[in-house]
Amino acid sequence: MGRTHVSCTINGHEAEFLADAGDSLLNALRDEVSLTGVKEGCGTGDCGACSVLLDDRVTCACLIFAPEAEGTMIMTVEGLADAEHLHPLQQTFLEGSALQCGICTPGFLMAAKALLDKNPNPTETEVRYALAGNLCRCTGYDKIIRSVLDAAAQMNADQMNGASS
Amino acid sequence: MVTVKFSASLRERTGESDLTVDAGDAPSVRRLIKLLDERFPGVGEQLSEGHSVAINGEIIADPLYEDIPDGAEVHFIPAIAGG
Amino acid sequence: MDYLAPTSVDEAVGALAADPEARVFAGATDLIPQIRAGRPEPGLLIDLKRIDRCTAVTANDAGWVVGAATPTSRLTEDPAFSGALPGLSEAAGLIGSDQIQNRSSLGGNLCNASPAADSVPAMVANDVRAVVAGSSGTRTVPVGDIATGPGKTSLADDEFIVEFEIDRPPANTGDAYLRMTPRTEMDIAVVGAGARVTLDADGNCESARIALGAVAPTVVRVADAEAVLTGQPINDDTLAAVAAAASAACNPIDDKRGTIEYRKQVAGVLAKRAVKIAAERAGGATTGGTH
Amino acid sequence: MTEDPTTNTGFKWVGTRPIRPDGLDKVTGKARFGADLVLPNMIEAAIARSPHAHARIVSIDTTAAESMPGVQAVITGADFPDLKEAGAKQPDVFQAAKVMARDKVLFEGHPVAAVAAATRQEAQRAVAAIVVEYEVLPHVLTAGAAMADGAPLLHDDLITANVDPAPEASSNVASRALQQRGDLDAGFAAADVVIERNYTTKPVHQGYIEPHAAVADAGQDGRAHLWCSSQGHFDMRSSTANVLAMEPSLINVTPAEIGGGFGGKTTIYLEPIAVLLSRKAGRPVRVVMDRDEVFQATGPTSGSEMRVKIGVTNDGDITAADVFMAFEAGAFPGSPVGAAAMTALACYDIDNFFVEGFDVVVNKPKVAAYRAPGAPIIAFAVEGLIDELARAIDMDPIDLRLKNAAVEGVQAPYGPTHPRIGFVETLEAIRDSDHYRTPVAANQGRGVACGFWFNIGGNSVATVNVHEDGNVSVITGSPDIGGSRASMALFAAEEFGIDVERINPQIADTQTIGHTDVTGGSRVTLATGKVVVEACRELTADMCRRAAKMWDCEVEDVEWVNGHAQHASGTETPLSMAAIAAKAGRTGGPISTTYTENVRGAGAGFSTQLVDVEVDEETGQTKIVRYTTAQDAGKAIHPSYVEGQMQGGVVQGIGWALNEEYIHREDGTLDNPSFLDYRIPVASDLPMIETIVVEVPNPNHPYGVRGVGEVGIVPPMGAIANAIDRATGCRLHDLPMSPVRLLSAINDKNA
Repeated sequence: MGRTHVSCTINGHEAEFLADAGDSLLNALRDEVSLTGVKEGCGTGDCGACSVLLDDRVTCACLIFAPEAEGTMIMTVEGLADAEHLHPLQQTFLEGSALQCGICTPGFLMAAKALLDKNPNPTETEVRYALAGNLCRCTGYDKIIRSVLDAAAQMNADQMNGASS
Repeated sequence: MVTVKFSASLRERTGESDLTVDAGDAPSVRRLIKLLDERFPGVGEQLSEGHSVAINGEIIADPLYEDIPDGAEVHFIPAIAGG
Repeated sequence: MDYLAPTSVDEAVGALAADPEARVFAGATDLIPQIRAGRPEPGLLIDLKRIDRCTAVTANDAGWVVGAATPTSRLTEDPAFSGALPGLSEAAGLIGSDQIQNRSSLGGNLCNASPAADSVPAMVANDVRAVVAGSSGTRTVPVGDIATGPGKTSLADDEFIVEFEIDRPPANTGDAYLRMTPRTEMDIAVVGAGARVTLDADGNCESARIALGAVAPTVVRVADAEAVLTGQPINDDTLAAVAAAASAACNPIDDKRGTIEYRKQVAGVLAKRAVKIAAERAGGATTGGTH
Repeated sequence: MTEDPTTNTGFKWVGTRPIRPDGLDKVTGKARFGADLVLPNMIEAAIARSPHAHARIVSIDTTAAESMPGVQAVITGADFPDLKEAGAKQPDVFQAAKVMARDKVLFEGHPVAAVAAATRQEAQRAVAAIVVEYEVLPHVLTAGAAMADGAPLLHDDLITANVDPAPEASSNVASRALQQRGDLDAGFAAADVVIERNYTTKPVHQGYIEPHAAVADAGQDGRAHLWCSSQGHFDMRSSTANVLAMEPSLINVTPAEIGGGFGGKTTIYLEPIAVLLSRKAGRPVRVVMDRDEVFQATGPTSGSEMRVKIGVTNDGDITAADVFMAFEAGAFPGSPVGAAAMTALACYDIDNFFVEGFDVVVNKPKVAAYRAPGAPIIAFAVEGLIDELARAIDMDPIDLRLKNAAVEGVQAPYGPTHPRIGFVETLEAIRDSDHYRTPVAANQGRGVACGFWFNIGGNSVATVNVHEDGNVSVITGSPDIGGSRASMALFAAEEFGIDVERINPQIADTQTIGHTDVTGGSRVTLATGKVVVEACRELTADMCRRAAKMWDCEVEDVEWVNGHAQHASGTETPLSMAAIAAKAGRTGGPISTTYTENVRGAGAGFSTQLVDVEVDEETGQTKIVRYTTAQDAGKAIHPSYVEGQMQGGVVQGIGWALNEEYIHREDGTLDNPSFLDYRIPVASDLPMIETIVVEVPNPNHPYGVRGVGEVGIVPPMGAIANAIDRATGCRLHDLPMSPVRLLSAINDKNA
């Protein structure tokens, strides 16, 4: 059984890897591309730890066959910050103590980014439902929700400042 | 004097809930256990394994060589772990 | 296992017909966990998402044609679709988390043939039709006729659903879908209830379609409840009759997610509530959805 | 810097909320958890597990598996040392049998063989090719059934402990726990109201998001290196060595970042298997569990059957309590029933009680510690019954608890006299909270409940190094499962008087730092925190001595102020740590110390919690509308992570209360080994969890710390049961209080 050659864009850079047809994108990202920031909590789409953006939409990498990634644009937690600056979500997660063990954090960050890209000014309830696909067992979600709301407020303020300057 | 208090499960072996001993006979937990084992044969092994002591209310996890001050109250209690 | 991403319906039909171990998929959100849980691996995975027709959403005067592999988030985020068919949109939006929503599809939800599939009662209530392609051509089938039992469909081995035809609802019509799950999200329906109600000029029910999920091997149309409503006002009495008819129509099982008694009782509760919401929507009144 | 913790609040760093030192790695995906390590030449493993709850292994045929593509090593129980034959103690024999079955399988998921192959897929295929012939035996799944006459026996050599005289025959009852005081009959006779209830709870899993993972690299010299995510790598080392009959120090365990533990990662599962496969294959081996393996074969905490009877006078004096508990241990002894017996009544001052508990083996996975092990289970019963009593005598449930509350000087039910504790303060904090003072909405119910947990101290070591730039490394052996690096950095910053950013906390492997007990029992901030503080104090004293040398003055003339050695006369320019470090070679060598202690004097933790619920009486669904938790932290070192522990414990308790449970089929297999059907709470199920951090300092700790990790999970089940009762008039005595169960109770009430 031959392996499939997959070309795609990962975190802004062209990437190629080989995968068996039945491999998940999660395994391909972790094992073939060394992006171990993408975590496996369940492998069945029930915990969200492997959340990545696939063509700007949040998905569970464990529920995608690796060959499906051909020609797509993928963003993982490793692509969220640039060389100098953290993404505002990363910063508010740090400042707001939104993580304890940190295993779910990459998935939450990607799901939260997808939410704010779509809805820059979400209510608490909207954040809770948008992040319902991400399980956290440590925090009780409280500080995660607050950090996402803080990031939204900050990004909106930055945008206003940017627009007025 | 040192007052020794037994947990309920130990009480079934010792037949009494507490007793007092001369401080000079039990200057340490080890010596106290030895004393108790002489009085209640076999109880020493039970106390050496899987038991903590509380001396004057302070729980000590691995107490065998712990000194016992005169006038102390010593409780033998099951060892405590946690999550 | 091999992977194929055909770009036309014909190519997909050919590949499916040529390999008895081939299997089509859309979002794979059910398929991958099933393989992981020990189901036999298909010899060939046929990805329908690169076929334009399978992922297109087109609106016309008659209604919508929705590609069977279209991610359900496309529907829930489409204001025109969600405005016209809020119940169906909400049902589609309950298939898993946002992550799942970007992959799950009406076609997958239907063909996985889970009795608990959220979108199916809402599709049945809205009389949605599936366009099925196969070696012997295409045919159009009511959605309610696709699943024949848990994990089983009426599709031939070389057939798959290309798209759904969804009629624009007539005037004074509303739909709703409610489900019961222990958690608010990330859960499988213990009971689901879809309803569509059309009101007449007096505000009485002109016609109704009510369908229940997770209470029988396949989705259950509740003809008795529909009959109770026809020509009648929507009030506590008729709603109680709807609930009783819905409970009576159930043929559920005891399993880890619920008991027979629970499912029967709550099917009546949700049917009643769904009819009420649908009627309010039909009358132009707006109410909250499931969240 | 040695102020009395009970009075001093003027800290510069302790009590602040800086960004945690390991935070950056964890928000950028760099942090390496158990499954993230890749070694050169590494291969992957998979485990063959029993499909039966109870069976004798007739034969295992691995020949087909051994010849499959990619396969490099296959092991079964026969490859492990026979500890029983070697005369090992029974707990060690049981631990080895848990890791890999020898003669019998005792639960579904029990490992029977393992394969290492080039890829995980190849290992899994080879596992499927292993042929195991089983003789299926009758199984038993609950404590009550396992205690019954004629129940299938799991072990033929299990003699009930703590029963005098010891029984002669083997049974499923591993041990008995007992707490007793006073005269029960007289106590009940003095009561005006006596209520007795039966309770049941199901096993629930810790539910950490990171599955267990281990990488082992065994050498031809008999040594091995192990990387794994655990709550205590020294325990992983000693347990692994025990199972493999190795000298512990021949194994070096490097702690990976740990993706949640809650007690469940204090024990071994994969580690000896990985070492043995690596030894056999001659290559590094990685083994990672799937989620279903985590549910089937690790954790959970006990299911239980309990009976509680409590008497109270009309004016609210609790006069007597009679408690019976049978806890499922899983396949091997070791349920937390002993701790449950000790904690059952620990919130209260009761003169007459009899508390008896049994540790019972059943054909389920061996239980592991879970946050305040044992206490939440019995608290569900006791706190629920106290609420029923409060209603029976028409007394406010907080007033009833205040009237009987344990305070300093009261003898705890488990023996010692309580020192200064903060239970009453948590009750008062809830009573005075905005939440309690806000009326309950018409369609809602409000519940209150309390919890106790001992907290523990234990063995910790800290090495502290001052670098040439005056910055500091703080090295400990305590895995950080919830932000403890931040607390260690804050202690050091406070002690040295330098910015917290200048402290670099590290967690070292088992060859690099001295033995440190597990991160568990809420002990790290207390015990490891204490040794860090003491090590820092040694170094500030040392740097004062060095400054005296540099200034050619008496050491008595030097004091440590704000990160500097300062001369009493004021004539010398204060010396920074960098300045002292720059001359370290001339003043005695590198500035470094190691401090070690078996820390005691843990302060007990108490929590009081308040919840408002809304119940859909037509579906039985409970919604948590508002939740407030008050907990005595002693002193909150990093308040955000204290709040986080409180909130996390509460939400685990909410899951336990409403939906979480192990559901077994008749054949003894687990019906819900997934996050889909084992329903831990999701964000949309919850409100914000309001926290009130009470600070009644622990006089035995330099900063007053008590420990905060565990007690928060003790009250929620009782609190929610009480709230549901007040919302619906339905009192549930069984967990979980799922929609199915609650609707059935509502139907009974309406019938």
